[in-house]
Amino acid sequence: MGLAFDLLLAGGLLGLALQVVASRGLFRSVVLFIALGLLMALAWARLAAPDLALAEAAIGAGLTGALLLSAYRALQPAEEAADPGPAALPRWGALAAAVLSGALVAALGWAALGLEAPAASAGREALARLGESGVKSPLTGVLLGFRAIDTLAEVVVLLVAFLGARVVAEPLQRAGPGPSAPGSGEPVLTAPLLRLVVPMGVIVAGYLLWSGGHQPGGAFQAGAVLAALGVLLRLTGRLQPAAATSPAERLALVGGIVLFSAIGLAGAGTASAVLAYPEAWAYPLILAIETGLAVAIALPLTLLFSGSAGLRWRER
Amino acid sequence: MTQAGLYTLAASALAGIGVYGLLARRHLLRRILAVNLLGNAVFLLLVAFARRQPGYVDPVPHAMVLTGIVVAVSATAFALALARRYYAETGLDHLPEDEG
Amino acid sequence: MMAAAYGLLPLAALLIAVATAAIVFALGDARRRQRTFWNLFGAGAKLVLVLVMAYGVLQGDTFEVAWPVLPGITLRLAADRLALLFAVLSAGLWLVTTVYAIAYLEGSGQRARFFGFFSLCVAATFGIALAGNPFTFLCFYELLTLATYPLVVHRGHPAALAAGRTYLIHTLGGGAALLAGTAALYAAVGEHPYTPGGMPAVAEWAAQAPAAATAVLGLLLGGVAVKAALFPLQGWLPAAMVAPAPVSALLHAVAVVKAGAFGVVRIVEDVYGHALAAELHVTPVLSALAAVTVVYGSVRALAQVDLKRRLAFSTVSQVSFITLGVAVGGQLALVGGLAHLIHQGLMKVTLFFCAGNYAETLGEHRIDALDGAGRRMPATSAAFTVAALGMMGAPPLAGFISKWYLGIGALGQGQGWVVGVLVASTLLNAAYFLPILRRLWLLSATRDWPARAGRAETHRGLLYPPLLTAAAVLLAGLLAAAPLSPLGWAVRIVEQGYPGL
Amino acid sequence: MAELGALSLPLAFFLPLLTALAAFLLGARQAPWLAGIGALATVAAVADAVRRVAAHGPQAYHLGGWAPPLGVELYADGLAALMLAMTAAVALAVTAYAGAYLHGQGQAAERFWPLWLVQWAALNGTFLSADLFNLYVMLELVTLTAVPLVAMAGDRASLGAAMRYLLLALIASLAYLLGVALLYGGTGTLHLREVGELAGAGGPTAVAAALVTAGLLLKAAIFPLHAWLAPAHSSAPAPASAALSALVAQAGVYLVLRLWLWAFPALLSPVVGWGLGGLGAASVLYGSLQALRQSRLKPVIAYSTVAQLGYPLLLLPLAAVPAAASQAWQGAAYFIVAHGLAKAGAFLAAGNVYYSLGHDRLAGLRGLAPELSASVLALGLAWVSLMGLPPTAGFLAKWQLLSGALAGGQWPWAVVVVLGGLLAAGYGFRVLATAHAAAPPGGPVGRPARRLPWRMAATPLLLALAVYLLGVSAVPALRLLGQGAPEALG
Repeated sequence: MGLAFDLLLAGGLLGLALQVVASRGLFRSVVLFIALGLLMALAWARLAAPDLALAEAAIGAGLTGALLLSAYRALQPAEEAADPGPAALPRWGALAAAVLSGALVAALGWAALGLEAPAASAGREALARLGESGVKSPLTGVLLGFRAIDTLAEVVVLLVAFLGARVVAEPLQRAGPGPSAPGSGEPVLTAPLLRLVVPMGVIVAGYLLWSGGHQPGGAFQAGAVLAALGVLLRLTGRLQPAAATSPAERLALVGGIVLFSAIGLAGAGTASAVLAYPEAWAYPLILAIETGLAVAIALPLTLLFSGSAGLRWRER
Repeated sequence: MTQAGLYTLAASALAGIGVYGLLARRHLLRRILAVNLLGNAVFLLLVAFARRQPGYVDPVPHAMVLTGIVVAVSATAFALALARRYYAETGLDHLPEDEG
Repeated sequence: MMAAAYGLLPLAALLIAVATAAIVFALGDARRRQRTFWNLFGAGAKLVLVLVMAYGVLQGDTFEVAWPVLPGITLRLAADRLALLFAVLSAGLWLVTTVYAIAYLEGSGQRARFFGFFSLCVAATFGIALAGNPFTFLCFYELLTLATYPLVVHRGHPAALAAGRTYLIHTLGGGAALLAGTAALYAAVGEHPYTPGGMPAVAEWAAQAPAAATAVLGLLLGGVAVKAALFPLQGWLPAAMVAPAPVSALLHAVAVVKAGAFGVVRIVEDVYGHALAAELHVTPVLSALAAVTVVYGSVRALAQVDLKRRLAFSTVSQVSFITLGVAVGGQLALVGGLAHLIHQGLMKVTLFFCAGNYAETLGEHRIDALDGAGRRMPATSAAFTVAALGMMGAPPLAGFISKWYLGIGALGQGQGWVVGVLVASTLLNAAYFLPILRRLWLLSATRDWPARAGRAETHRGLLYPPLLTAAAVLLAGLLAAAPLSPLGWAVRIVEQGYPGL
Repeated sequence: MAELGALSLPLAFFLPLLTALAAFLLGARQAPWLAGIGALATVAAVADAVRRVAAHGPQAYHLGGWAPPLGVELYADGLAALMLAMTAAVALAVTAYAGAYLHGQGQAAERFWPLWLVQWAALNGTFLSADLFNLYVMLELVTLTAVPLVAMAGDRASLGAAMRYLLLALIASLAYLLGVALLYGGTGTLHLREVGELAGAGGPTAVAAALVTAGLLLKAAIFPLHAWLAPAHSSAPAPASAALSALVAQAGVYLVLRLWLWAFPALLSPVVGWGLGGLGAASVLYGSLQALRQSRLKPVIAYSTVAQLGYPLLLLPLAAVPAAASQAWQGAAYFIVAHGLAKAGAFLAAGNVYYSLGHDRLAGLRGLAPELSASVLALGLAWVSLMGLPPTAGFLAKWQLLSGALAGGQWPWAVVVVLGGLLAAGYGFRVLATAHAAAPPGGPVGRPARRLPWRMAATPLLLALAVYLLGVSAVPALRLLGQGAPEALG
């Protein structure tokens, strides 16, 4: 029964993926890609990775989808020219591409299925020594304990993506999702709903953050929820693009990384090594780092969606 | 066929579809979509690997995937910004060498 | 302490030339006086050091500087007699040529660049002379190519650039062959210092793998033959004539062709040994090529109407006497070849100085425009005459001495045909030099030349160098029997270094 | 105190990173001096790391105190130390040069500094990290800092080049990550040397190695995956071009060598070695021929990068031949160092030409103004090393490669090395000849539009001179390289 569902799910994934690549309309492809992200989250939940499923739904499907849709709008010429599908490729080219991808599928499938799961692995050791990391969730233990450097570098990636986007930034009036709807034209329920959703979102993010130590959740999910709020506020015009990054925004952008680095470097003196935490302080320090990281994830994502250097509240 | 094996195969096929999309389509947005398909395939493979042995979930691939997702969304966001600017500057939605 | 510093003289002499180059580059174009000072100071200081070394070697001192460059590979500067023969020539003529060049290039552009590379070029030549093993030789040989290129294209007009291209294609190709040959030699036998009579390790290797040893010898000789302008690789030399006269003097007499010829001596005598090279059937080929080059160069020289081009083909011909002396074998022929290394340098530098004077003072490049120039510029023309007669081999001038030894040596080796080549060369030399002398002295001027500016016939800096070198040509012939004459030095080298020949 | 000493490894990553954050926080006005201080501090950390490796052998640092496979290890052996040192030299030059180059360009400067400093941190991380997944994150950081630098000019050409570079680099990263996923699936570890011990030579490992290598070859612009490099590297502003060619692309080559010698030595059969070496040789020849056809200075230098990146791969076929291995190894490693310094010098010198004249068309360089003679001299000096002529580091590297190939009886590689040098001379002298050419009759074309700050004139010259310093003797550097070298190569 379970396997049949998995079979259906895998088939759906592949069908959607094929549609994403083959569909004639670009908009359709984008929407199907978002749907694919949601199915992917479902598959991961099936594979005992509910925390990843949450992140994929929020970031992989939600935020990426929002970015794609906004870019799709920007890349549309005035007179909608249909994108020539794969037919644009000469027949031999399509054939060569198919052969190459087929070879990849065969080699990859054969290699991946042929691999024996090793008896000892980094993962088993991580589970065995989780107690030493100071948190109860294995994922958080790996992300902020055993392999903290990856997490630190990954937040730097996000910052760098924002900095890179500033290099190629467009003028403010063309940036992001385009001109936001003026307040008067808004659907009636928008304002009250936002008044409800925003505080709720902040609370959820805080809960996710706090709970990350011992159950699914954590900085990424909290950051994703905050970023989603940011996107919502930007879409409804509550947040407006600004031409410059304010000092407060700069501080929020780098604060999490600086905090993480500082605690990490201090580990050389207070604990055994760089990126080690003193045993008694491990949990509070990790919580502090996670809080900083949640902001360091949410703000660049919001800014990247907004396509602007900074944000400001709409004047009333 | 085990559950993990099934998803391993699905991941392989997904990677192939992604590569085909990269080779066969030239619109920048479609290329970026294909890159994301390829990324999803890698993530799915890792998550499937983590679930190969009964009664045990390997947290290391999960951490890799979570890191990978954030890296992927960062790269995608920057790529889209670059594509928009490129389009604004040139009016092209594909790279010139892919012409005809 | 003093003793240690004394042993470092080769390095000091090298660094002086490099430092001169650096200072000259740094001074820039504007500071003429300072540049002149440093040029002359560098050239003079180096000559003094080289002479001190020569005196030391005579006393039996050894000078050697070596440091590891790569594991198992050293950069080694060693002053043996053969090295100093070439080093004294280059250091002496550098000073003279520097004086000449300062006068010659007065007022032209890019002089900092010119004199910087000029100094580097001489540093490279000095390194070639003192190289103590094939790797060191290779390093300085390639450096010489790099340092001379900017001099060849100095004027920057399209003809100069085209000549520079020809020059590069030849010399870099030759350098690549030398690089491959040297690397293959090292891969086969490892590193050994130059050994008069040949490296024992090479002999062992050649006994085991004669084909490989022959191929490597071919690569090595092919590499140096380019700079030695051996037929059929001589094409760059006439092309490079577009360079200013002091550069031609440097290329033909001091640095480039001499580096090639000197390389032939080192490879045949000190790497393989003449006996092994003969056993591998390489020396007969080499002497045949040298003979062909001698005749070919002379025949081509006959047909040239541009004075410098005629001199260039004459160089092609004359330099091959050195190769011929090495290839024929036997002590006397080698003495002739080595003495010619110096003699040809003195004669050819004189000729190019004179050609430069005609061009600079009278504005004449063509031979048929020099009618009566002897009366307008008697001193220059006298120097030209001495050097030209020396080239022909007229006794008692320097050229006669080297050809005499070559001929006697070849007869001693039972290679009488070489005498035929010598006679033919002398006749051809006469055929292309005597008409020039006739025009200079016996015909009357047909053209209006600018009047003398002062008492001297031309700028003193242009006049004294050729007079000095012409006097040296005369003295090298007259005093050939003296122990410190070029011939005497060559005899010493051969008697003490190559008793087995 | 031993604990504090090994700290220089993580500091080599953290110091430039924190400087980048500070530069972003405080803005463009404070960035140049901040970057200068951060650069000096980083150089000090690198110097300490190098000194330790030279004196005590390879240094390992377990981040968080977690030993592999659980944690991420930073590992500096002789090769990594050499790369760190070369990177420090180039980065110092780039930092000094960029301060003057970007002076007065508020927006560009504001964006350049954090990106460049993060790039330096990520490069150090790439050279130090002994963890395959951590390497992926570092590579992505390098890519995402490199592409914006390419796009900085904001014109049609540079945006197109950046877009192409980004797409290919992302594909390359994912190919690499796919391979790493397979390796973890098979061995249960991400640690480089443990993977080498556990992975074996089976089919799945071969697929993983193929994916990883394809990704890295794409990042290193090895033929036939080279097409993106020349437009990208010639579009960037000069200091970025220098960093991209001397460091970023070379990091890809470094990782190819690192992985094949440490993680997949069991797979390095003669056929595989010849295949990879053949790609390197093709890069050498193709890049050189393309460089001969360019009509602007920066593309010539960029195509020369394609050619020069091919040489180190010649080690792979030679590593399995005992008579050749040691020399080829030394040659390949020294080659990366020599190329890095010389190429950075060449690009910065070309940047001076561009800065002064406002263009870099070869035809317009005739009769070059004397103001630029120091830059042209630096270009020429650097080029001597790229041609592999003495007395430069490039020559010594090439000599070792050549000797290794000949000693191992592998003469085809020797032919490639010699031929590559001749072609480099061909395209090098094409440029230098133009710079020597007299001005056309219509008057001097190459009149500088802008005065060159002395710092910009001096930097490329110093880089070029460093190549000569390393050309006097390679022995100290090669002794360092011997620390922790694989046994077959030591």
